[in-house]
Amino acid sequence: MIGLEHFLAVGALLFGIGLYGLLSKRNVIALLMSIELMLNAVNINLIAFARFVAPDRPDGQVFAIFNIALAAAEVAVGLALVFRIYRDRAGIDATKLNGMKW
Amino acid sequence: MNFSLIVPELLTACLAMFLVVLDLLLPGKETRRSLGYLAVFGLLGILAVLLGQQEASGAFYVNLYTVDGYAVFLKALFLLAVALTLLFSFDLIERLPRYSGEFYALIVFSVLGMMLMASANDLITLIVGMGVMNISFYILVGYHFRDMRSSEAGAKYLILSAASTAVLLYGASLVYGYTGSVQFVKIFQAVDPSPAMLGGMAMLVIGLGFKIAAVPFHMWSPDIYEGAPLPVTALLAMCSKVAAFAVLLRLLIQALPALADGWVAIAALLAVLSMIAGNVIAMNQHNIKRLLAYSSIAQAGYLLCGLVAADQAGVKGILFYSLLYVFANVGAFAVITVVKLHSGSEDMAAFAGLSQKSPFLAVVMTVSLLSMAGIPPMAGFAGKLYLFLAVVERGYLWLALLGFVMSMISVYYYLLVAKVMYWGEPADGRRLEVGSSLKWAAALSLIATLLLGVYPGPLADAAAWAAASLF
Amino acid sequence: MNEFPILTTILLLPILGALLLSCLPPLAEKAIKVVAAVIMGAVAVLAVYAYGAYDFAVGGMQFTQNIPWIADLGVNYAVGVDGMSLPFLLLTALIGFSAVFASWNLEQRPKEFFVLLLILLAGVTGTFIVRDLFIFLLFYELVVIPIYIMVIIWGSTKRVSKEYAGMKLTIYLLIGSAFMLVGVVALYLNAFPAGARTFSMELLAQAHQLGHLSEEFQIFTFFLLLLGFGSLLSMWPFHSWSPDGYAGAPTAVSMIHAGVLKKIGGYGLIRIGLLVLPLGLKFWAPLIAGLAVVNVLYAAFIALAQKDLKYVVGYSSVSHMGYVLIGIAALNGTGISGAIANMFAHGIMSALFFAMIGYVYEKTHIREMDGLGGLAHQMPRVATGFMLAGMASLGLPGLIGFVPEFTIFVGSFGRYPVCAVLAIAGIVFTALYVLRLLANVLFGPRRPEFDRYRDARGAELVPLFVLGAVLVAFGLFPNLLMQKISSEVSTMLPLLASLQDAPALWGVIWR
Amino acid sequence: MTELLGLARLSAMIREVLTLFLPYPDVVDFIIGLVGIAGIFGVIFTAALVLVYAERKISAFMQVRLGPNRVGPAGMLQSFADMLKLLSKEDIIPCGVDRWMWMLAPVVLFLPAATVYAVFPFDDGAVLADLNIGILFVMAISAQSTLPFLMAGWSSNSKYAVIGGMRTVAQMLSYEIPLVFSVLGIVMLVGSMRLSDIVAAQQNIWFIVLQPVAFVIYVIAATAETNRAPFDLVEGESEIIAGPFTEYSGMRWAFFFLAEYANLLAASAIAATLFLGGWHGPFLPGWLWFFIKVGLMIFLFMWFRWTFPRFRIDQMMSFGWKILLPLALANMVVTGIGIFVYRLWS
Amino acid sequence: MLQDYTLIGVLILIALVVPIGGLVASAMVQTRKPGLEKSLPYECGIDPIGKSWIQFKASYYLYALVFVVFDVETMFLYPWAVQFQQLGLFAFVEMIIFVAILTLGLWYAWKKGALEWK
Repeated sequence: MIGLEHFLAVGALLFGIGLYGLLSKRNVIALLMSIELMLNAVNINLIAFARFVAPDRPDGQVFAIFNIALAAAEVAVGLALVFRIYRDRAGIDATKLNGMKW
Repeated sequence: MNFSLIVPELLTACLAMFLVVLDLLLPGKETRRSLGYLAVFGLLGILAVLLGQQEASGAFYVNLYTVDGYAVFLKALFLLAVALTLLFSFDLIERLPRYSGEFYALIVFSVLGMMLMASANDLITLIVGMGVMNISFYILVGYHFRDMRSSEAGAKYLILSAASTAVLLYGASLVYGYTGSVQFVKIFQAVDPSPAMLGGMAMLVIGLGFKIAAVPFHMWSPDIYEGAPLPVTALLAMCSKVAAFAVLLRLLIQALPALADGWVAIAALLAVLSMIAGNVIAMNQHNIKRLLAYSSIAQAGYLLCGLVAADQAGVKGILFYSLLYVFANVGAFAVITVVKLHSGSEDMAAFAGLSQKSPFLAVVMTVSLLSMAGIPPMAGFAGKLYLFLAVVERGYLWLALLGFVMSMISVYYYLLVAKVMYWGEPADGRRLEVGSSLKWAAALSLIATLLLGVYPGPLADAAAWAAASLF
Repeated sequence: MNEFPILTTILLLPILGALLLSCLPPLAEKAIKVVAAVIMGAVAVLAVYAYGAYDFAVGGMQFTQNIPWIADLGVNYAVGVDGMSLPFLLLTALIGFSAVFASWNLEQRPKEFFVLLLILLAGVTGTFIVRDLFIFLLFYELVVIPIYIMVIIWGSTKRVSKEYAGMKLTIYLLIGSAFMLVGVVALYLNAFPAGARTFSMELLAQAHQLGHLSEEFQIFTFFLLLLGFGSLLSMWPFHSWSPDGYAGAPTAVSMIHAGVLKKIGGYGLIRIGLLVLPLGLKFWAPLIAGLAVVNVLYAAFIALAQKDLKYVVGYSSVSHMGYVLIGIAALNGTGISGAIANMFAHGIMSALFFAMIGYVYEKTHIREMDGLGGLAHQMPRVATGFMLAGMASLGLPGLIGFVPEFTIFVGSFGRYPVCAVLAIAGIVFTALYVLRLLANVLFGPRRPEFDRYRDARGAELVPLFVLGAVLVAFGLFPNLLMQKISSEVSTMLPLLASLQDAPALWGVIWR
Repeated sequence: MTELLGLARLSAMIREVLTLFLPYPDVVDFIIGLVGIAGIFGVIFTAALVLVYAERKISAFMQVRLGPNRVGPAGMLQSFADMLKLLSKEDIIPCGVDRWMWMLAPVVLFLPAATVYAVFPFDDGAVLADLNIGILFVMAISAQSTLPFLMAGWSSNSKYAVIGGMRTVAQMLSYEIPLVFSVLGIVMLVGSMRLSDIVAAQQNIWFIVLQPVAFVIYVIAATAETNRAPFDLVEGESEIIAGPFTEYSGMRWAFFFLAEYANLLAASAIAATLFLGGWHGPFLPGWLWFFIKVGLMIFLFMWFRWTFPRFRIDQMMSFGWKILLPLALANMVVTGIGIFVYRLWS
Repeated sequence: MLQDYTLIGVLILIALVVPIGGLVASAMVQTRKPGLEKSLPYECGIDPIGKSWIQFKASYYLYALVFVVFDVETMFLYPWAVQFQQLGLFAFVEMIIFVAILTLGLWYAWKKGALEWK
């Protein structure tokens, strides 16, 4: 039967994929998507824990809902900024975001 | 549920939305100066309400939210810092391309987020507060959208911060999973140093470390500080950092005293790295915002020393230092604002000859920088004394010595700025235009910096009172 | 404790005065100056009273007051004077009073100037009367800021720009004090265990006796303090801010700076260096003596080559500080008495010097020796002041300079014969440059182009009279000064005696 | 009579028969589910064929002409003829397309269109998967059909297609919001998102009576969601040829078409379930009532198509955001107040 | 519960297979005569001019952004709506406040022209 470990494994895998994308991608949109993956991994974890560890309390689910809302707001702002950059310099390659030296 | 406990937060939220509404109602052409004043005085009014009910303490909504001396102190700090910051940045905000009304509203929203973080007693409240603050800041950082650097900084900040938040959240989910609760207190009860739990805590701390901009999680801050509009940079340096500290302290000290040996060592390491890297790299900066960015990394290192102490004295030191750092920052950024408005540049060279154009501002800048360096009679000295004292009491003499040596190194680059101001020749003969509200903010910060340096007693008592509530 | 808090009054009067002045309209120049004069007059009267009323029979700290300031750090607002700080208090009050009158003709932004002047004087006074190290530090740094501002606004740009001068001065003092800070904090942390920590100088002085401070710690910490106090005292090689600073500063600031401020360095070396960290001082004493000789000779040589009056006096003051250092390094009662007395004496004469140079410059707008000459014809009073200051400077018996210098030589000869002899040789150069200065400026044929300048008169005469009177009075009756000092130094003798066998730098190197 | 012909009884019969051969109840349930899935696909394909014909006939009826009348009696076999034609047409892949995305788009479009059927209660107890989040599932899945439009439009390397794709997204997103909000009132009334619960709650009174405003909003928004006239800006042939489908032909185009009709049917089915009492009705078996109501809704949608002129895009957008959305929000609040008033009153 | 989702999974699988099967069937019966003219993108019969991936007007993105915000808010509304009758007046007032804030957002977007087709 499918148990907690399976969900956690999916979560970890998703998180890993997101992290990998974050480190390897250059397109800002792709970076945002990677972050979304990571956040969704968190949600999977939370829901799984809520189901298997603390089924009597809604903490995990509430947590996940807030997460989703925050992720959406983050993405909305992120896209707006990306759009801005795209209009200014016709490209969203993250490595080209070098107007300032690191 | 005792709603009177969250009255300041409710008022802040109302103020922010009221600002949005007013902004929509006002005719489009008008400058939003009135909104700015409304925001400032609104925040000060909330501060008054907050201080008026400081006796009220307790937990709100099944322990999700606690109001104690610690939270009240930090909230007062945030409100004050933001009010002062707004006060000196009216002129600059009105030069932003459009939408200055929203700017005020967003800043007030970010205050709301910080206040939530200060009171957060469980992971969900923490995430919500942090989210509100973060999202406001993403927009604020990228606010100057005609300026390429600003939108670039906004995007960078968003990506890095969101990534760090994701790491933090993953850690939070693990902690939740292994304790079955999101409340800090319960985490403490359920503590069982299983590897997954430790991993979760480590990820939480990494996420917060990013916000604090402690080395090695600091890489974002110079770029973001440089690109963001000035008042936002100021707020990032003071408030978002302190807010993250607020959570970190509550989490580690209140919820995880059992693991103190572990995290104290980590905090000490971060403190050392931050103090050294921040101060050393700052020496080579020419953009004043970058310089302050690195300096703020170093300040984070000093604050971390208080965490190393991990006792009441340490927390008191952190609180005290944070507040005086606010005043020093307000002074410095007020002057930078004037220079930026005057010359359009934030390079060190733009400060040349400031002493001839406005001795007052030059003095404010010098005093603020020296306060950051920790030279008496400026407040910074007393603050560092408290911090390092706490560390020494716990037997970390070497850390305190390192801190002091690094402070002395920092004198070098702070004085470089002073040197340019007093030594350099002004690039042009134009008169410096200084708004009256800015003068007020600068004068206030100057007086506060000097007063706290000479007579820190009452504030130290307040900080001690606040710190006591955490134990 | 019910007696009149005289020291606090002395400290607060200038601050109140500054507040009062800042309320006056900026155009009421006369009123501003009168208020400042009255305030400083009152301070001077109180200081003289304190000087006279000090009870030798009892000794130790008198007129004390003790108010807890920052309880959790062990900081107290503690004031009091003993035989060592009394002369400095008097010095500050007299020079401060004179400085107000020396700036009587100031026209540019007088309000701000006098406000800052009063704050500066309050700061300096504070350093000499507080008995708490923390508050001492606050006052110490508080002094730097007004000076900084006064130099860059009211200073004069001659060889170097006033901004340069102000900045150089500030940077040297700040960096010096930064090292000192580290030392003080280290001292604070090590002297007593947690809970009993204190900044009180007297209690800290007991830490050595109690054996709380190891020898290594004292050596290390004293070195840090030496960097701070040494640069304030313009010890070679940290002296270079001093001539530039004096040259750039307005007259009143030069007077206060050369007359009083520098002395904080020497005062601190004795009060904290000797009393709290005796082993440290003992260790470094040979180095200090060596540097002191360099100070004396090097600065005297440079002074010889200067053309600008202020630079001559500036280097002369660096040279004089060499004597002070050598006296301290002698580590015996005589040497230390001499050092304290010499600081007092030098304060009075350099203040008089700068006041007179200020008058000359104010009237003729010339500070170079080549451009001046024969001024004794047109300005006999100024010339008198010059003469008095110059003669005192080269140690003419009967004036204030002689006894202290002599005492120093007596004290140091036993310990550092070579250095003492070299320093005495320095007197020759001192005489040379002082006489050259006097000759070039005052004497010689009457120069008609100076005929239109009038001699000092009215309020301008106050510095001349006050400082000149002290110069002569203390010269003729050195006991007025030496008695106070030696009463205090005598209490240090057991400590000094206990240092006989402590290791010193030379000893370490020879071995 | 109703029970006798109910789908539930049908499934019970199948179960009985199967249990004779298979002793495992799980497997039996699964097989019944498979039968249900087959039924669903049957419904979709049948409906597509019927609807193509019906649309032509109805439009002809509205325009007072005959419509298809050559293939089969009254042109009834016209749909089959079309199907055969499409099946045998050449599959042209235009040059310059983003190959993978372009080929995937029709497949991906069909997925959500078919998946929503899983939760519809065709009859009392005849639900493939009676999820407790049924209505949320419907909303979530049907919202996915935005993506393939964009995929198709973007990958086609054609200006019309790109514009069409962008328009689709804008339009579907804009009307998604009022759609979702309009249903909230019903959830509040029922206290459950399970579709069978919602149907059960309408035993006495249809929600079209209690939520008339929501119904209107829903119908308008659903029309827009299915890209039907008067909201067919996406593929308005007089403006942008065929929008995202411009470059598609043959079987690929057929699947777009199929998905579109599946969506239309689904939208009508949701309307029938939420507002018209679902399978409730006297005399006739439930599933028949259900299909009658669905048919009515479909007729309504087709009626719209031939009655209203096409919106301009700015009109369409501002209508959605500035009229429908505030209306939906107000409806929600009024419903809440109404419920409280009703409770106090009774 | 799980079985429900299994069935939905099967449904999705079949829904995936059906179009592919249709395409395969079509590929077997159709005739192929590829040609350049045929495979050119459609532009009313003339050769295509310029690139088709052009930059689009900002309005599209603005709508998308507004959508993201509003769509996620429904996530809070649905659970509330389900429990609405049990929660009582307090939750209702809270949700009215929530909706009021949402409306404020809408009004803001409206006033700032995010809802205008420019």
